[in-house]
Amino acid sequence: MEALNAFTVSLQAVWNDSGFSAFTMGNGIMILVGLVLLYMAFVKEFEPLLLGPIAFGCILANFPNTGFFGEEMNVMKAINFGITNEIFPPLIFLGIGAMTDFSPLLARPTTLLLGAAAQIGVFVALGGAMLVGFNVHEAAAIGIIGGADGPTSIYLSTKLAPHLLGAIAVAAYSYMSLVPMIQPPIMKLMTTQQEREIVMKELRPVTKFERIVFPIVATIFISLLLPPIAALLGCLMLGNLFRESGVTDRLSDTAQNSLINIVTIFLGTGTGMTMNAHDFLRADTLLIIGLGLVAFMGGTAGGLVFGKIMCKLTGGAINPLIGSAGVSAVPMAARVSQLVGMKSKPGNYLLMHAMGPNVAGVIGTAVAAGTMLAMLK
Amino acid sequence: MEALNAFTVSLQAVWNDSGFSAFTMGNGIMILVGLVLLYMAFVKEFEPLLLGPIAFGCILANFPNTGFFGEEMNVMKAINFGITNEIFPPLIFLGIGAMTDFSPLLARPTTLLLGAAAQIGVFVALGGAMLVGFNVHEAAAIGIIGGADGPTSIYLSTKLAPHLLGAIAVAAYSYMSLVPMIQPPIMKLMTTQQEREIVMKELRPVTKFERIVFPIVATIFISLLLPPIAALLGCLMLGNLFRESGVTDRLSDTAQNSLINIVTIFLGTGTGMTMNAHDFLRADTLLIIGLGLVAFMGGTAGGLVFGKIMCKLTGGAINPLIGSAGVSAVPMAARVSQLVGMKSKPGNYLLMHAMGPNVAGVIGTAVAAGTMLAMLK
Amino acid sequence: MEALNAFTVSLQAVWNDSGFSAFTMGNGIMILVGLVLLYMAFVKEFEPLLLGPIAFGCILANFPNTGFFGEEMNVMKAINFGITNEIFPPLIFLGIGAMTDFSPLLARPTTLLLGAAAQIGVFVALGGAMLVGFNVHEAAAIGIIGGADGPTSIYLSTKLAPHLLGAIAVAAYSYMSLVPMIQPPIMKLMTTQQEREIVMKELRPVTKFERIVFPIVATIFISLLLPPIAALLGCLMLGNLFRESGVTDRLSDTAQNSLINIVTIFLGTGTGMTMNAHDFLRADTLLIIGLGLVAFMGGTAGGLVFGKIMCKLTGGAINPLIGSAGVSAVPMAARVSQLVGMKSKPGNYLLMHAMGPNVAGVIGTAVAAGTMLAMLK
Amino acid sequence: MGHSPVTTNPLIIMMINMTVVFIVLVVLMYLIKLIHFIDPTKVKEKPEEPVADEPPLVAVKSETAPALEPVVEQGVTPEIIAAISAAVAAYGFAGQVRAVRIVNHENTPWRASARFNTLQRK
Amino acid sequence: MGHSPVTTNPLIIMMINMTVVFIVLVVLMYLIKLIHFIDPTKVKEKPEEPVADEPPLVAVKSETAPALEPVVEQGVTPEIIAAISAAVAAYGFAGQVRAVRIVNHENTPWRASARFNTLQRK
Amino acid sequence: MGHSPVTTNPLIIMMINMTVVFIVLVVLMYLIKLIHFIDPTKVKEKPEEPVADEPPLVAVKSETAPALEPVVEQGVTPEIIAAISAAVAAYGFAGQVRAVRIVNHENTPWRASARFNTLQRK
Ligand code: NA
Ligand code: NA
Ligand code: NA
Repeated sequence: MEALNAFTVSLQAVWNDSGFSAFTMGNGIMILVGLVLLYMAFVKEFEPLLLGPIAFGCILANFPNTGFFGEEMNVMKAINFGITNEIFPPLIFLGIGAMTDFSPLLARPTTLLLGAAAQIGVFVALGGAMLVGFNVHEAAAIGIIGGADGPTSIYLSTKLAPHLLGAIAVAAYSYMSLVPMIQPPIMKLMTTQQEREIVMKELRPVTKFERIVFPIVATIFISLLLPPIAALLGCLMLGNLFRESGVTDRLSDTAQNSLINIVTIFLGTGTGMTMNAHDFLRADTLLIIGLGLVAFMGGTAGGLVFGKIMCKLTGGAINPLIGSAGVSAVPMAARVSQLVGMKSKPGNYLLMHAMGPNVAGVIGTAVAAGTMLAMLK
Repeated sequence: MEALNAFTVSLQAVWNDSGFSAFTMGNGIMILVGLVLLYMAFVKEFEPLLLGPIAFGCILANFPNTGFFGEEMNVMKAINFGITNEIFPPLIFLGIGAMTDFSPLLARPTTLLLGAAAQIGVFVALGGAMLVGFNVHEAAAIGIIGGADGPTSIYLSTKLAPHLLGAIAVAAYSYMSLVPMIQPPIMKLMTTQQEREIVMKELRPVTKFERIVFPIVATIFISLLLPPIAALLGCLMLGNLFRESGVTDRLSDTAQNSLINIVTIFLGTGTGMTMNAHDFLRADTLLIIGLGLVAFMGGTAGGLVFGKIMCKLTGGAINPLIGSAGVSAVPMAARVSQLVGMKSKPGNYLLMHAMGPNVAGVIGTAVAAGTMLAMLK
Repeated sequence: MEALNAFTVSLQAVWNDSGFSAFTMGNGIMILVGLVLLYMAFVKEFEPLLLGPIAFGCILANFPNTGFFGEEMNVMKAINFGITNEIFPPLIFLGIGAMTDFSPLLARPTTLLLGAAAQIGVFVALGGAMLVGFNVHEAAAIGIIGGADGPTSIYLSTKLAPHLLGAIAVAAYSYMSLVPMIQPPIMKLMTTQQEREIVMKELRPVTKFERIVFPIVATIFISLLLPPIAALLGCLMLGNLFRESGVTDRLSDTAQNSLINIVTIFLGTGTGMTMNAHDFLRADTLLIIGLGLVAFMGGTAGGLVFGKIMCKLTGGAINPLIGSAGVSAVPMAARVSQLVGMKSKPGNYLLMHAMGPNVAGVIGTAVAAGTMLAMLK
Repeated sequence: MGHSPVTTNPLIIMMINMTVVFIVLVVLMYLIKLIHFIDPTKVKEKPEEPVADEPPLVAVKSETAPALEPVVEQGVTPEIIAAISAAVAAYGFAGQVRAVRIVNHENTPWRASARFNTLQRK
Repeated sequence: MGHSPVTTNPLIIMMINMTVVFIVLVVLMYLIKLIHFIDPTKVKEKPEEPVADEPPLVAVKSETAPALEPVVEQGVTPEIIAAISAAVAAYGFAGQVRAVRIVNHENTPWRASARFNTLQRK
Repeated sequence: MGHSPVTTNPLIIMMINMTVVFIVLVVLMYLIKLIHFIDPTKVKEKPEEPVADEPPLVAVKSETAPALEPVVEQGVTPEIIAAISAAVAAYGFAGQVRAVRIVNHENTPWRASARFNTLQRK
């Protein structure tokens, strides 16, 4: 009898300490949000490498009583440490640098202007966010979604508006995946058939000298001017040096494989772990998602407008379609330029030409983030 | 003369600060224990990937004056941090999840019952440990040896009985390697020739939908019910999602190669580092080893008994030999089922059928650990 | 009007917070130093895997206002944590151990004496450093440059003279790359044509037993005698066990690929980050570079002298040219022995014979570091 | 490590734990069945299953079971199947290294290129 | 964190930021041109460039552009070039795994051996 | 950093350190000899060694030295041997990447399968 009593009491205790008893409506909705994000990641293939872990982290974070956010250290707290102290984004950039070929940019440096012009989206969203009531720090973090660079967005958000990190990361990675849907209509609307048919002159060869000196010079110049992004930009360029030096293939290989993959798992899961009902389930999140779309469209339009200007100034040597690649979302946006170009005129290969503004956009967004940090920190 | 004096004094000082002068009998015996474990790991091939680093860590920990356990941070202290805060076991499970194919379980979900039944060994050992005088926390940690899952054993031990970690880890990995010797006699004793000859119907194909939805649903259900193992189970299932999603091969590859290997080196060495004479050289250790064997045999028997019941209930559709695979020790125990089946009737391929209870045993042990943590924490 | 004013003020603020406004002459010179090191690393191929990240770290460290050395945690501070707490060098040694084949040493153990003799350079430089005014801790750290082992040099420097770390690391890696230029003249000067033409008897085969027992015995003996290097030597030998056991290829592979590469990136960058104008731009640095050269030449000479003695004692069975390989700089110095041997007598293959003293030099330098730590700590 | 355990009677603890383990895994079993039930992608197996029931031969599988078993062609001996299935299952901690990397080829630029070309044709 | 922002007028903030971004990237553009200008390794392109200007054909490239584009041989159709260039560019986060490892062959012992032999011949 | 150093005389420090280094490595030398002495797996070399002493030719090695040197077949020129041995030894930090991975093939499922089959035959 007593045994049965103890048995029942114990079972009851297990139930009382379980997540079910402490489960809130908010947890339930956030787990649903995580499931939707998983669906987007794995079925719709929206940047699955990042959105997958983010979605799973969101689900994990919304189980009550796990102790993930308690006093004691545990694996999830350790991962969170890497998020809140901006340790992971620079390491991701190290790998991205090792994957990036700056040659198309070096062969035609004027495409840097397209990478700058596409940042207009960032600032349009920033202004819009302030108008709808976000404070300037939040607005800056929201605006950076338009940069279409996940690690930069996460880096800036953790510094300026950590409570918005989840929404911003989700918006950034989702829209990056949607580039092939967002951009083409704008591109067709803003360019003429004649412009889209422009065949660009092939790029000149780039020497190893240029490919090695560029990341060094860029690091020095930009880091001196904008110290808050020295870690981010320095890692990007160090990774690129590993790639281009020709004598550090081991490090390049590791930076763009095992290291970036390990950090990606942690970055994604850790970002997802910040998604709690209190911060995420509010109208602000919808506003952020809306503003992110504005930012992407604004960036695309900005790049195209500048592309048209360059087209005029060069007497038709530049196809304005490569302007939209300035939002970065490497290499998706460059492929979209190629795709739209090929549709207008079969055989019009814009891919390599679009890679210039495409990688310029990565630098442009980092510079935009640095500027905002310099002004607002 | 003075020079010679200084020379002698200095040499003397080096000797006085050396490990030889502070060497204790306990150190000597523990180093011998480490050597025996190295022999088991590298010559007898008892789970060399884990037992090798554990053995070497045990040797390292027993050199006096190394400063590994002092105030100042060093590489061994950093590794120890990952052990005492349960950071490594979930990361190991991430890799194991990426290596695990749940299809055989999904094709025949009733084999989950075999994975549950085999946990009887855990609780028999728990009861036995309490009877011989261990307190309930220690008994739970000892019992989990019967689960035949190294990371789960280490996870539970560090939470409930850190002073027993070394003995428990050594027992767990040793018996896992001895499964091909421990199980067959019990299997032959408890089944009839007729039962062993049963040819099972082949498994139905499993869709990608099932393989993706299962880890998500299992994570949500189990983590909500048993929050203390949310990190462990969540990582296992996240790794499995990386594997099954089809779009995150990079992460799956890294989780089951470089990441798990790096963590394995640290987990093994760190576990070995906890093995000091004071905690290890006592009668308790022999009791733990004995109880571990009881646990393994109990689990095997439990799985077989349930296998026989299922055989009866299904009218002979289930070969009871697959029940013993429920102890996990993936994939060793499943191969043992296959081996014994083939001996009874050449051409009787039980391997795939035994993989179901085999992976169910991993979940079952995690659930058992979660239950004990929920009751005892 | 007001808008224009705010605009100007803001631009001014960005400039004021930039690195340009706080830039010092020292920063400028250190960045130049970093550029020269990059040139040495990537163009002259001076140990690019280490010197590349060191150089880049040096440049990064000299941008003002980056916050890398502030209160808040960031990626560079985290890397620095691994440097100042000697976490990285043992992990590098784990990989080096997994790359090292001790067979040539085991086949002819007398070559250990050559590895010991070559440490004379360490102590000559130590004595020289004390004579020119360094204190004994600094002198020991400077002397170890002569050991031609990067991780050991960094390990000792961080323990005894962290303010000299940058200069010592740069000197060590630079001279290691210069071995093919530093050693041959000394080798020709100190040996006769007749000695250089000696053809050595081939090495006996070494059994797996020897290859497995050696790292274990060496770890126990040396760690007990010199506890301060237990972590360093233990990791070297654990890595070697992963290699030789034949059953831990996964761990061996990871130790010598992804793990060592990741740690190399961090070790190099973190070492470079310690290079500030205050510590580096002083006459001491030039002295260190000079003393490093003395150490390398002394070690080469020491090995050769002992080689000549062994040649005499063995009746001409040992070619003294393999003595210079005792400085380690694996495998560069062994190749230099081979090269000089081939020049004196085409077809005189000394490479395998020189690998014995070469790997002995790694152990010898670790022992020298341990001795100095035991005396001075 | 908050509250003290409810009971220290070994037998009761064993019973409670075993009960919870069984409850959890039984629920999980039904969840798996539910997943299979709602699976929108599953092939209609009704016409085939009775056929498969009668002769549980290897050869039949070649049409229906690509997910779990390799497609087996006529003339493959059971020995070979056993060897292959053993290899497939031998994915323990020590044995997965190579197999996995091969899978990875799907992520090469060539796949991306293929996708791109597909996109292009629309 | 430190001092408060100079202004909170959205438009001014947008203008300032955009200005800084443009200034930085324009300076970077001139730095790239400067790098190209001082590049001691660049091939003298004067005699070739006018030739290249006139017929911007694929076939011409085979002599001058090994760095950016693969050497194109006569008879290769534009379709193939497109496919290859797409593949080359498809180095996004998901698509670089294999391609990179292949590069790594330069670091094998064989290369070291080659170096060693070169050294030897001096 | 507890007690202060015993002496600060550079010469004495040099002598002490050098002495310790030599003592340690000499002891290690004897330990290696001891390991060789007690090695239960070593092949009886007595009959072979005198033969090997007389003609220290490359061709002889093919029977006795598989561990250290590749088995050398008749007709292989010394140049090739040098190149190969250089390559073998070129395992420095930069040169080991590929060679090692190849070793790893022992851990593939196929090896596990082979083991399993061996087990089975007992
Ligand atoms: Na961008
Ligand atoms: Na289990
Ligand atoms: Na050395």
